[in-house]
Amino acid sequence: MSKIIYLDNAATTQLDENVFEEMKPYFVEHYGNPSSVYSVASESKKAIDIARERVANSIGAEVSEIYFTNGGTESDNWAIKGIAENYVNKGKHIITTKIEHHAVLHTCEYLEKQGYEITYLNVDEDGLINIEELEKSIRPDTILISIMFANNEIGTIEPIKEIGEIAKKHNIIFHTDAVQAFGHVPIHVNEMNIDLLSASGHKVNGPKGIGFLYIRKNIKLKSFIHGGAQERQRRAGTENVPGIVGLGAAAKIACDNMEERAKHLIKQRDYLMEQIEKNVDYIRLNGHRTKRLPNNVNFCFRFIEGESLLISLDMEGICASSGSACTSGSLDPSHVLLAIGLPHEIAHGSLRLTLSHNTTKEELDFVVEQLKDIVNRLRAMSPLYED
Amino acid sequence: MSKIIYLDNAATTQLDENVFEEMKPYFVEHYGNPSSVYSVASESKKAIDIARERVANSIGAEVSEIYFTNGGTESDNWAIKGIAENYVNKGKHIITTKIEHHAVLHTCEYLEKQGYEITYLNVDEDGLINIEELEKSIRPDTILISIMFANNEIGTIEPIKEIGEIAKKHNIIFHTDAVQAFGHVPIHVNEMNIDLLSASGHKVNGPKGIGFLYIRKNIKLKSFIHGGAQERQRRAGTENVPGIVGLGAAAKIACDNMEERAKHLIKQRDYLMEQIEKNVDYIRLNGHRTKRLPNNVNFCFRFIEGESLLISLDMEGICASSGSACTSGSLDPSHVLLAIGLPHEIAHGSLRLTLSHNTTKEELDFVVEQLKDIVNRLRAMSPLYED
Amino acid sequence: MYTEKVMDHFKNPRNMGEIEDASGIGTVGNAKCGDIMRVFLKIEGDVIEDVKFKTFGCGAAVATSSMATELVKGKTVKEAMAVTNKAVMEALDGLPPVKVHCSLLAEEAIHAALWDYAQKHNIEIDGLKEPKADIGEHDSFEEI
Amino acid sequence: MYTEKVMDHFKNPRNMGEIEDASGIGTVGNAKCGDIMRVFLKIEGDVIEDVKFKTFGCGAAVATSSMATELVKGKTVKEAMAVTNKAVMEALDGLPPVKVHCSLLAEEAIHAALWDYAQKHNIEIDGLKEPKADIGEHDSFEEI
Ligand SMILES: Cc1ncc(COP(=O)(O)O)c(C=O)c1O
Ligand SMILES: Cc1ncc(COP(=O)(O)O)c(C=O)c1O
Ligand code: FES
Ligand code: FES
Repeated sequence: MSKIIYLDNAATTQLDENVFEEMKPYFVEHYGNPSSVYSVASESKKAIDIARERVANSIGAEVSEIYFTNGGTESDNWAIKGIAENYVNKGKHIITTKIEHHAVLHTCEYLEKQGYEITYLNVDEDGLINIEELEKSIRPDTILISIMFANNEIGTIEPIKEIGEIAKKHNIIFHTDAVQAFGHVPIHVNEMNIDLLSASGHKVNGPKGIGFLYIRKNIKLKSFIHGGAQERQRRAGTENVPGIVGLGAAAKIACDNMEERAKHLIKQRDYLMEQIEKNVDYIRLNGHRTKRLPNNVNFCFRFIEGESLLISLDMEGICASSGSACTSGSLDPSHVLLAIGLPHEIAHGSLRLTLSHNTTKEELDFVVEQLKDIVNRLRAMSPLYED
Repeated sequence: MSKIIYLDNAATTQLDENVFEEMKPYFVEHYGNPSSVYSVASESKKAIDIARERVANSIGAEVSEIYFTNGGTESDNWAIKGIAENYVNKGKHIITTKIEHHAVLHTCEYLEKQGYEITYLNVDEDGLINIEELEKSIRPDTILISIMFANNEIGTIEPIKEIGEIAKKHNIIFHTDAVQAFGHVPIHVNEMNIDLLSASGHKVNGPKGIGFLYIRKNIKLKSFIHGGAQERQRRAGTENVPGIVGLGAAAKIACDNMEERAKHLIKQRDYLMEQIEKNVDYIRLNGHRTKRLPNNVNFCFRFIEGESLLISLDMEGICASSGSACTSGSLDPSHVLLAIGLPHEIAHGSLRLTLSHNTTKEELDFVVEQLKDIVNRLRAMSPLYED
Repeated sequence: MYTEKVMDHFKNPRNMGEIEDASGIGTVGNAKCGDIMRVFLKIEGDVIEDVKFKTFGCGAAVATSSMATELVKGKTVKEAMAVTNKAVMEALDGLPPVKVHCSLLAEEAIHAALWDYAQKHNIEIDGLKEPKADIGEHDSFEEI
Repeated sequence: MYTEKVMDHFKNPRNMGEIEDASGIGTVGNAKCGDIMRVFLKIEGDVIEDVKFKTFGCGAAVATSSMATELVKGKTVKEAMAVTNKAVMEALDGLPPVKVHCSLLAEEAIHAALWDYAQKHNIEIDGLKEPKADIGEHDSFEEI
């Protein structure tokens, strides 16, 4: 394996060198606890303020509406459990979709055990929810709509603005898991009527172990992690200063370069899709062809099992994924692919290639070439394939 | 302010240069998601395995009993809420103390609102719990004893082994918040009959934003943060690889050097206590004189308010604290000092000086000298002080 | 966390001390934090000729004591009544939100001293009310 | 995540393919993961003269198919019956815990092919039971 071609940027991204440079002083040098009184700690405090402002700017929020967390998963847990708990007097009904990330789905399943009722909206064959179905599923006791901004497996971008309008019209709180969208597509919490938004640092060339939850100022959301008075008494625990600094830096870089990068990525993405479709048969594009993340390509290859495909690509130095990384411990086919209507054995043979802004055309050509060979080899091995 | 004398190591510590060196490769170079299939990710996976082993070794646990979290606060929340939820059929009674960190106390208060009953054990004037009172407070519906290993403000070390024996005898789960003790005093979960143990990286010269929860293997503890299958399906969220590596490295360094450092620190600590007692009057040592953390010194200075003292020390380049850093947003006098029987206005004038293994005798001498002057100045200003 | 002005007044508090033959003395305590402030006034004619304070309190308490006494010194009683905690805060270039209540301590201590003076001299001061035992009620610290 | 041996058998699977005039063919599916394996046996006398497989499954499934067929090749039927999934895993230097069930697929596929052979030739093989529709029940993946 000479060169690595990393096409799994939806799982995690490489930390940007410049982001790391910004983080560095806060490890050994400015290590003060930002909650302390003495002036040494003010370095950390100032750094957090700057990061919070950068993050707020990146989604059109106010600084006081940004709460740092440990990552997208914590943000999702906090938002959903927090609203469930706080608005239980209004009702116990939550609307979400069948294609959410496990951070949302498993949280909802947990709430079901606590007596909440969850409506899991269907999606069409491209992974889009139906706005009418959403509106019809609203009940007097609905307290929350939680719909992801963009799907992590198939890249489909949901009609967030329309969802926000429906939520607003019915006076229901709207949370969106924007872990995959943040830094990749424009987000404006006010224009989109988003009340709560989850995001994670390591998906936008920021550090791992840091994320944030945007909480619109009128929303009552109690603590999920109890303890000290950090984050305006809403999220306890000594602040991860370097992490926060890194998240702020990554948010800024991602937003400053978003337009340019997206344009480039979409070109690359469409080229890759085209080449795969030209060179391999018995395949199916997963996710919407245009309403999709600029860096996401996802295909099913019939008669082939995903892990074999991944290992074979890995042997050629290509990092890809089948379903999401965090489900790799599980053996079930992706719930997202089942939700867009794929039968079990086809859902098993999916491949997700997620590009970075540094991915080159040469790399993509190499991937297509390898993919062609590997698919042929595995199909020859498959009892399902008759040629 | 020429030189900084940092005596607030209970709030947070400086990241060890060597720890940072071990972390570095996992930021930009080995950034793979450890849950991924491809071999590039195995670097992260291996690094996590090593860190987990180091942490396990440091408390005499098995590797499979260590679960990485975002910090001490999350560990405390998880342990207590998790047991409360899982063992609710057995009962709703929890025993803790009046001097726990807010991460434990506020979690218990949250549970009280959910209908749990909490017994807050008293402590004596040194901050020690009474074993007999503990045993008497056990009821048939007691599901958890949560008592801190060592107190973060006054440094008192609780009789953990005796508590563990009582818990075992009555077949009750025993959690200890060891955030201040971990890496500073010997911990052995089996010898001490500890079932759950919380610790945090940044208190032992490790990174911020990482900690762990030890969960004895027979303990049923469900997820607190729901989502992906990380940490053996018990703690979801993409792993903070550099953080985990740093925690492992810090744990190893702390444990390898514990004996030597503790010996040195105790000498320094006792010297500082002696010098303060010799040079300033109307003071009171808080916490047990010998059953205390090797690096903790805590005094009350009568007629003086804590913040004024801190700011004055800060003006001389000395970083110290009054109560815990995370309560600095609050105006209440320390609940710990009230619990050891101090009246309100005396509790207000406390000073915590927590040493590092790098603190020198010269620094301590300078601190004592400054402290003397500052106390005199502030007392001259105090309407409570008549000389 | 504090402005330079606050730090200056904390470091070099103006008018710190006592006045032996004070015309009025006021002591107030803050229910919120337990801190205490005492103000001594020397009033001649209608003018505050001298003022001193003693404070057991946080940095903001010390600084606002210092600034408030500066602001009333040499003023008439009526002018002194116009020195609100807001005016003191502004003169200090502001205080952090959790410290706003500390500035009330200074205002109330001066009012209490004026009340003491008025009682002793049997006069009435426009707008002055009997000081409460503490000033914890009308603080503006916002809890989330 | 896989041992070198597993990777070797995945990369260069032994006995991959079909046998046109097989004495017995067995196809099994794994309820746990939906994967499928088919084994072709060529038995002469009592000896497995040739064996081939086709697998739709994960890396472990391919590698265990390859190793299992290697282990039974040239063996008597009785000897082949002794080739358990444990033996296959050992020969591969182990599998990760979540992949143990994949090795069962190989064992069951061989048993299914032997069953097919026995049915066709109307013989009975000691210890051989009729294959189940799937093998999902007795997997050893531990869920927490
Ligand atoms: C859509 C979505 N939500 C939530 C998460 C969880 O984020 P994290 O792993 O940073 O906790 C992820 C990524 O794993 C994701 O893709
Ligand atoms: C005893 C104790 N428990 C818990 C915590 C919380 O740890 P962290 O801030 O790392 O979440 C601390 C420190 O702040 C502590 O001293
Ligand atoms: S906190 Fe008491 S006066 Fe400021
Ligand atoms: S996961 Fe299906 S055989 Fe391995």
